[in-house]
Amino acid sequence: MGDTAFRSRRRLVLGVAASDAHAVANRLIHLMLVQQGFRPHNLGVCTPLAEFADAAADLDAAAVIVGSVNGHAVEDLRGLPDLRRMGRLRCPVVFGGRPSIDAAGHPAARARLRDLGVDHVLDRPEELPAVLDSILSAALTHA
Amino acid sequence: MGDTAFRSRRRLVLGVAASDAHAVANRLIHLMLVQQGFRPHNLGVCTPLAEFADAAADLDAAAVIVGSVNGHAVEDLRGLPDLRRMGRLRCPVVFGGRPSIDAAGHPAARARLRDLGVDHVLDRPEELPAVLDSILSAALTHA
Amino acid sequence: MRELIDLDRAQRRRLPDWSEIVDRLRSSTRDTAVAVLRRGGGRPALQPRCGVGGHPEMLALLRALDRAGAPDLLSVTIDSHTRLRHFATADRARRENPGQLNGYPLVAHGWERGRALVDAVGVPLQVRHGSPDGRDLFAVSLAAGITSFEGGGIGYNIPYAKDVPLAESLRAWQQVDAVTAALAGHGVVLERELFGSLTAVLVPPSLSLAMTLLEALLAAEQGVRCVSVSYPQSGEVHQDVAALRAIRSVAARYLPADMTVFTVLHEFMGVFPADRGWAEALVHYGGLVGRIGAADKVITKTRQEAHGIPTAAANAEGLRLARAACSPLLDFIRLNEDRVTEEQAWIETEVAALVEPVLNRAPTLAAGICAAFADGTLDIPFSASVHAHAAVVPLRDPTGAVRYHSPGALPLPRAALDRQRGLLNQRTGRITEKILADINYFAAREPWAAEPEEATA
Amino acid sequence: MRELIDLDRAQRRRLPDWSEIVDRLRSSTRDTAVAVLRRGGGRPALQPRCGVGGHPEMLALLRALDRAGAPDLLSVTIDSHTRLRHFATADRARRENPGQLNGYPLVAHGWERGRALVDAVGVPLQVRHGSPDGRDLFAVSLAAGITSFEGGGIGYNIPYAKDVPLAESLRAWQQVDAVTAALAGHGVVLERELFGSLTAVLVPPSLSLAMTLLEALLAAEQGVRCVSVSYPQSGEVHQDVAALRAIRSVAARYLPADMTVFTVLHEFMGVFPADRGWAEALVHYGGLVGRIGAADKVITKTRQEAHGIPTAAANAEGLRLARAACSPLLDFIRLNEDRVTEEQAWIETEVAALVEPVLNRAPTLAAGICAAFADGTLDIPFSASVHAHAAVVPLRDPTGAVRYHSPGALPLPRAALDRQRGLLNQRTGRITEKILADINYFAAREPWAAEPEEATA
Ligand code: B12
Ligand code: B12
Repeated sequence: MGDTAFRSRRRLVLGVAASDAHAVANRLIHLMLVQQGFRPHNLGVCTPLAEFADAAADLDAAAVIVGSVNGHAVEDLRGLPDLRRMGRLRCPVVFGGRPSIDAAGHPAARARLRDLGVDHVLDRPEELPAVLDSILSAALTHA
Repeated sequence: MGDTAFRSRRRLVLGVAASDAHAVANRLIHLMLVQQGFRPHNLGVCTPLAEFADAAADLDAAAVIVGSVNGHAVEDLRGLPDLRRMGRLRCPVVFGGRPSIDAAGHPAARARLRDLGVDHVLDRPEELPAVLDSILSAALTHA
Repeated sequence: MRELIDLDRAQRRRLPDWSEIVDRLRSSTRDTAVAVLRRGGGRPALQPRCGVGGHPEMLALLRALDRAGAPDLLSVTIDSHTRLRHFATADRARRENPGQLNGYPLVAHGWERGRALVDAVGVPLQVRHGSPDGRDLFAVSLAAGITSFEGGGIGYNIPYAKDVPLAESLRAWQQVDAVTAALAGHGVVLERELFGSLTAVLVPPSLSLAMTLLEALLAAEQGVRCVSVSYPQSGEVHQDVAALRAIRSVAARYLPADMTVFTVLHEFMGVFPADRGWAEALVHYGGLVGRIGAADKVITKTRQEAHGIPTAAANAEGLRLARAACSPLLDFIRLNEDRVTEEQAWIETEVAALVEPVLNRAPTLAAGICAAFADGTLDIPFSASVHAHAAVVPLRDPTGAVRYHSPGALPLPRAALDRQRGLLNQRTGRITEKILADINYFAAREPWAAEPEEATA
Repeated sequence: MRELIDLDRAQRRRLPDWSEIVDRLRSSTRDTAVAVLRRGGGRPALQPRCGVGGHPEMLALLRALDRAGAPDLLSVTIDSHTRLRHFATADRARRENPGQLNGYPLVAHGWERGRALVDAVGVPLQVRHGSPDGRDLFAVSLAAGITSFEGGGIGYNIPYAKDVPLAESLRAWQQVDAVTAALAGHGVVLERELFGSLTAVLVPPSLSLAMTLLEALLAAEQGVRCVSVSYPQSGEVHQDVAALRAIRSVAARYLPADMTVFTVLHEFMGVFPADRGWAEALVHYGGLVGRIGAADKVITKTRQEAHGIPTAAANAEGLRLARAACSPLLDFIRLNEDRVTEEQAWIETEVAALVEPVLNRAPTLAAGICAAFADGTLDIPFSASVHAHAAVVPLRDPTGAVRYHSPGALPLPRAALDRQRGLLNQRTGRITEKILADINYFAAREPWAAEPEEATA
């Protein structure tokens, strides 16, 4: 697996989007990240984007990880451009889960999420470590 | 029910169309006609139209009753105009059963059967007595 | 092999060489029907009936069912004209108005198109028909590379024709069986399925089993060592499970020890309910009964059975309903095993009583069968053919099981008849009314949930 | 009645007079949801979940399901924004992009459109949501003439929100209950369904029943005399039938004698198989379990559950699969009754152990519930809310039944825990792997018959 000590150098903010109460994936992903040496701070379900931003600022987090499976990701992340503009959310934003309410809507929703400024749009938790590693190592290099 | 003695004055020819082996309705209709005082001669299943014609001629039948449920009624009765033209089948022809292979095809098939010269196109055995009564009483009047 | 079977001359001219036919069957890498049945998998293989007149339409139908219904085998259901060897009529109809045919006229379309059907789908095909003399159809099926052929000299004559002498149909099917045996010698084991449904309306199980057993014995005489024995669901689960089990016990008793016997359940073959809810429940129930009775294969019906030849979508739905019934999720289901055991014992007794006199008769088995039909000691209800007395009158007992109200001249044991009469005596009413009610046993139910047919289509 | 419930001011302004609302409910000649349940008919009433954002689309969806699925009741499933009282967001979304909403924003669309929904179909509607504080939604539902409303202060808080104090949600739902009771005084008996599914993933039956029992007692305090108690299918049939029966026995023991209790089975609420064959089998199985357990109502799932919000066609098919499972044709099915009886006795014991300490606590029942959640003596696995400890760890035993691997601080009797540990000890492996495997218990099965999803569509 190589040296993963750098994973614990910066905090990560984890949570579920504002309108979404699905807790199971969030709990499991939290567990997985801890087991793999990351240091996630879990805001849990139904978390407005502004709370992600505040927590990221407070903890000087390397990334914000927003989960959503209820189909409302685009709506729940619509405030992202404003937060970016106001400088309230500076670190990379990773999205994971179901981007839309059905399979047919996923491609368009993924594109919308990227337009909103989401840096990584993932489907499966297994994709997360590699993406976080790249974010963390970039952050540590530039720091 | 009135006087139905006239029902036994003339024979009827009953049977199932040439390509059709469905026997149950035929047996039940035969029974019903007998019970109601008619005198059917039952040719059974898979009976070519020419055999109906021959039997009708032999028995001086008042009507020929062709059943078909397998969907091939139009094909099996396609020889009717020829038999008529040749004078081999003079009495009224009654058709009963399923005119086509599915519900969607029934209206068109009913029209085709009438074009071929079928006098009555029926669905249900219960319609039969009234139709036969009218045929028989007409035949007896004109006789 | 050619010398084993007499074919229509025109037909013979059109077919490829037998050696080519055999080579192609031998070298095919496709699953045969028997391979699918052998593989098993702890649940019945599922197969729909399907056949339409036009060739492109038939290709489309098979593909649609293969995709949407996930069958284990598919059928090529043959039209009525072809069944009765009205090949010229079938040919004209398929050219002029293929959409009006009630099946696929394989002989008229020819074996090359048959090969296209085989190649169109991932599962093996079976030819299902109802021909007293299916020899030409058989030859075309083989040339097409089809590895499963249904029928037999009794079950494809008496319910399917008016006046074909039994001796003729038996002889035709002996030739089919002889070719089947010869092919097995070349390593190509066909599925030879025997049609136990007969006239499909109120058929007592022991009668169905007696007829298929005789056909299996005829096939064995020709050297066939692998048959599928089909049985039509009566609708009473204990009776049906008993009948499926009895196929195996009866086969073990009378058939050669080296004969493989697959059991096939035909989902309810009688008058279907027009109500969609009931029809769906019945289609599902059939799958469940097949699975509980450990059938190797279930032939599925559709919710449109009462309405006409089904659409591909409805046919696929029928398959999926039956599949849901075969799910391991339902492994917990238990029956009253005592009732099943009792039924099975009676079925075995009755089959023995029907079949053994025939075995001990006349010079040949075939001749014995003909003689038995002639004197009514073999017989079926509602016979289409004049060559059966049709003196048997069946009725349902209060549980719904099909019984002999009158056995005609069938040599059933006194004890069996007394038992059945006892059960039937619990019902009152006029006999013709009772028969009508029993024919419409499922069709006459109150709507299960009223709503227009085709609403989802 | 208005004084019984605190509503959002804007909302109150938009609603018709209470007297008009009550008069309309009283004078309606339509079936109420309770009337449908009372009528019964020997099989569970069937109801799908359904809700889309646009109003015309919702009308079309309800009509399509009514026609093609023959439901006994229909749902108006509410979108997530409205559930959480983000009424402004819901309103903007339904104007700008209604097709992207995961439910029908009834508050934003308003009660007049709600009436149009009621008038669109022949069966009663139920509002299904997940609002810790559903008061405004309730008022709009009543104004629309909807006679069934789901939810409760525990089950619509802990799984559905992060940080709504229990005291708040309980108070909100006490007001809903008070209005429900007052309406009954006017002759309008609503269906008040309590959501026992909680977080829906590996919920031990006694936990579900304890929570709905407490909610039923809270409702009874407010004068409600008719509730529906729902329970989520675990997937092990003996456990599920036992749980459904236990709803009645537990209700008889703890609830007022004059309280009507309907039992509701939620078809499997956990992670669904993506494979169509398995999904269909599971949908069917749910209907069957509901029927064997004599549920008054079954909430159906669809074969698309794992894939996204279902199409109307798939939703209708789910209803029809469940209906086939409820057919009288399957009356013959028997369970191992000893196993069911044993399970039921344990469930009753566990429910008593969970609920009785709460009943004997604190000044009020509501306060007792809050205190119990605070100290973890009431708790649920995978809680969405910070107001439950989420210390309970469930696992499946080798039969598939859901057990307490760790009870957290739940006051379960030693004997019950020992029994469950005994059953669980038969499994080996790491605990996190076991949990994952159990979450995916149905989803992880090998494809049942591989074929593309949407092939029939
Ligand atoms: C039993 C049955 C069989 C048995 C018949 C045994 C026998 N020899 O009798 C078997 C299994 C052998 C069989 C074979 C076939 N069958 Co078939 N069979 C049925 C089934 C299930 C019941 C028929 C029955 O006995 N009904 C009871 C009798 C009393 O009623 P009935 O025949 O339906 O007729 C009613 C009316 O049509 C009317 N009626 C009938 N005849 C007459 C005559 C007159 C004068 C009048 C007034 C009224 C009338 O009154 C009856 C009572 O209401 C029906 C489907 C169903 N109904 O559920 C399919 C059905 C009739 N069969 C059908 C077909 C196509 C076939 C086959 C071609 C195979 C195939 N492709 O599927 C072969 C036919 C072979 C041939 N050469 O004809 C189709 C016909 C399609 C259509 N026209 O809509 C049906 C509807 C099944 C389907 N949905 O595909 N079949
Ligand atoms: C359990 C469940 C619930 C429970 C949740 C309890 C709780 N608080 O946790 C209850 C019953 C309360 C519920 C409610 C609702 N649900 Co729900 N629910 C489910 C269900 C059955 C399982 C979800 C689950 O726990 N899965 C297990 C976990 C481990 O996996 P997961 O959540 O599917 O996530 C996977 C991936 O998406 C990914 N992932 C998820 N998050 C993240 C985050 C990151 C960073 C990454 C990288 C990956 C990732 O990894 C996971 C494992 O592969 C699914 C359907 C299904 N899968 O069968 C529907 C489902 C997710 N629910 C759905 C909906 C719409 C709702 C409701 C809005 C009601 C409705 N209209 O149907 C409400 C939501 C209320 C709200 N405010 O959000 C839809 C979502 C539609 C879509 N997007 O395609 C689904 C798919 C059902 C459906 N077919 O309609 N639900």
